[in-house]
Amino acid sequence: MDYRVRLDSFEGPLDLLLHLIEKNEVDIYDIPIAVITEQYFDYLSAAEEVNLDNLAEFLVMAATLISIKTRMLFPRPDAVPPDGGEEEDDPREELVQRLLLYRKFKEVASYLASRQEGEEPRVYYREDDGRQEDTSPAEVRASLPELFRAFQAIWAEKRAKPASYVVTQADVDVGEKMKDLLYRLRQHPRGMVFQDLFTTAGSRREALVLFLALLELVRQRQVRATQDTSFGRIRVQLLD
Amino acid sequence: MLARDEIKAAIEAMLFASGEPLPLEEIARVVGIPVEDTNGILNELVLEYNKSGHGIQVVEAAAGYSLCTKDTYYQFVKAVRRRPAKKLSQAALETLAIIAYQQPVTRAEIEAIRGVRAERMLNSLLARGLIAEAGRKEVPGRPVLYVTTPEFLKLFGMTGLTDLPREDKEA
Amino acid sequence: MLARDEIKAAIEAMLFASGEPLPLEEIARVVGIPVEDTNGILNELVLEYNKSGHGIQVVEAAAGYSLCTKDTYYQFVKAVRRRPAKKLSQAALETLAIIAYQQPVTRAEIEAIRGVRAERMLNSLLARGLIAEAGRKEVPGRPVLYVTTPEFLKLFGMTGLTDLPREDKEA
Repeated sequence: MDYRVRLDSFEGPLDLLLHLIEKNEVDIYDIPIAVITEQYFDYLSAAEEVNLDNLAEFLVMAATLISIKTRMLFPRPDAVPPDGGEEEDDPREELVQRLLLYRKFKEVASYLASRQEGEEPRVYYREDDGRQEDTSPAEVRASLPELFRAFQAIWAEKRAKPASYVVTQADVDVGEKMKDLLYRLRQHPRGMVFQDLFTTAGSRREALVLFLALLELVRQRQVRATQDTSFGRIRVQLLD
Repeated sequence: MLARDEIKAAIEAMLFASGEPLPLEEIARVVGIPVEDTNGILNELVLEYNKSGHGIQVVEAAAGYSLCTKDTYYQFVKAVRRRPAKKLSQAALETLAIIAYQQPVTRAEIEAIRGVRAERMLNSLLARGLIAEAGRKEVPGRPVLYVTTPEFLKLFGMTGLTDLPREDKEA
Repeated sequence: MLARDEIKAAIEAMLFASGEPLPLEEIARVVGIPVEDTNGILNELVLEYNKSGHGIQVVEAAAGYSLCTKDTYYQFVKAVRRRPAKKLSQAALETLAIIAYQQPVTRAEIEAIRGVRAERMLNSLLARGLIAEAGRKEVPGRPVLYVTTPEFLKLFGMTGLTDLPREDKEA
């Protein structure tokens, strides 16, 4: 496989999914979920360098994809109707709606870009002439929230930098990570936020292995992952 | 007291010189005549500039009145603009697109649509003056609501949010 | 080819939207008609705007043609061009944020965090009285230490450095 695309070149998991749908020329209303999920994981593994902050977002989607795939393979038993006993919906429905909505705003974004560039009819306001600007020296204004935002921006950047790694073969294995996760979850009886599980991961590879370990624990029913709202935080908890 | 003709000229000068849209009330206060009379003069100005033969127009948006070019002549104007605004990143454009259509909108709502965290992007758009905070949503956590600013309209050459394409027109 | 009326309108739009005076030749080139004809249209525009009833005018200077307000309406223009106190730049805010949270701090420390040279920014903040020098750090080279000033507190409406927001309060 030759995926020479950087994960960073996608705006996020939805952008990557749209790319895959387009590349495979499949119907967005009838996504072959197994194929797309596989390719999605291929992208994650092929990415050479990735910002860990972003990786969490990609992994949340990976979890969603796997859950959809599972639901398509094993429809829920009729005995346990999910909410209210309606007929089982297409498990892909919600994802499709999200993709459609995101695609709409992506289109608006490129429309805005062409307006900015003057490729579409548009009005122009006066250009501030530089002459007016530097005549008044001292008066400046600023606000405390602005200062704090600047502070956060700087530190976020600083944190982001060392979090970016070129993948080296580290000796992390799934079994090790499963033990690790169980240990950490025991420290948090009320559960942990999915993203927070990854803050200790030193590399993309380690994060991936951690993710696989989590999936295995979910499969073995040692751990439960819940999400209240679509795209809300995923909470991970020990099952006793 | 100025003659009516001169008040009109003064208003034209004010619209030209102000870097931001001017609210009707402020114009009335500065020229020192009642708001209704000011409104009448502004309507005259709007009509006069709407005539062909003029390449500029007086437009009214939520924030007030301003002068801008007519969109018909965009290619000529583009050719003489000296300081093209810096291109925005795809992430910035997508975030702005969502805010423009869904405003007022919370950070969580933006994140739900884009699927990625929005905090840093919102800070940077706030710093550029393209969006502003507009109170809080009355739901648990009282999250901040974001709206676009007149600066946003200016950057994308719109006279109002109605210039945004609508679903039915597009697609 | 545009009608004469439309060329005139296009020129008006160009003069309005350009931040700098436009040379006759450039205008002619952009609208695509001979220089003499362009000159004729510009003269018409000059005369029309000179009429009373207009607060703006077309003027010709060495550098070219431009639109500006008439001197007569100076008072009105001044009233709306409330020179908005200039916003501090993002770079200045970031530098101030580092100094505020890490003070006393050396230039090298600031540069290490922001990843860019800080000398000019520090000079400008010193000149504005927002930061001050506070002795030297006892390390090789004895670099100057910077701290924020009471003026800084005033600008951000704080009564003391304890008013600085802390990370844990947010998120």
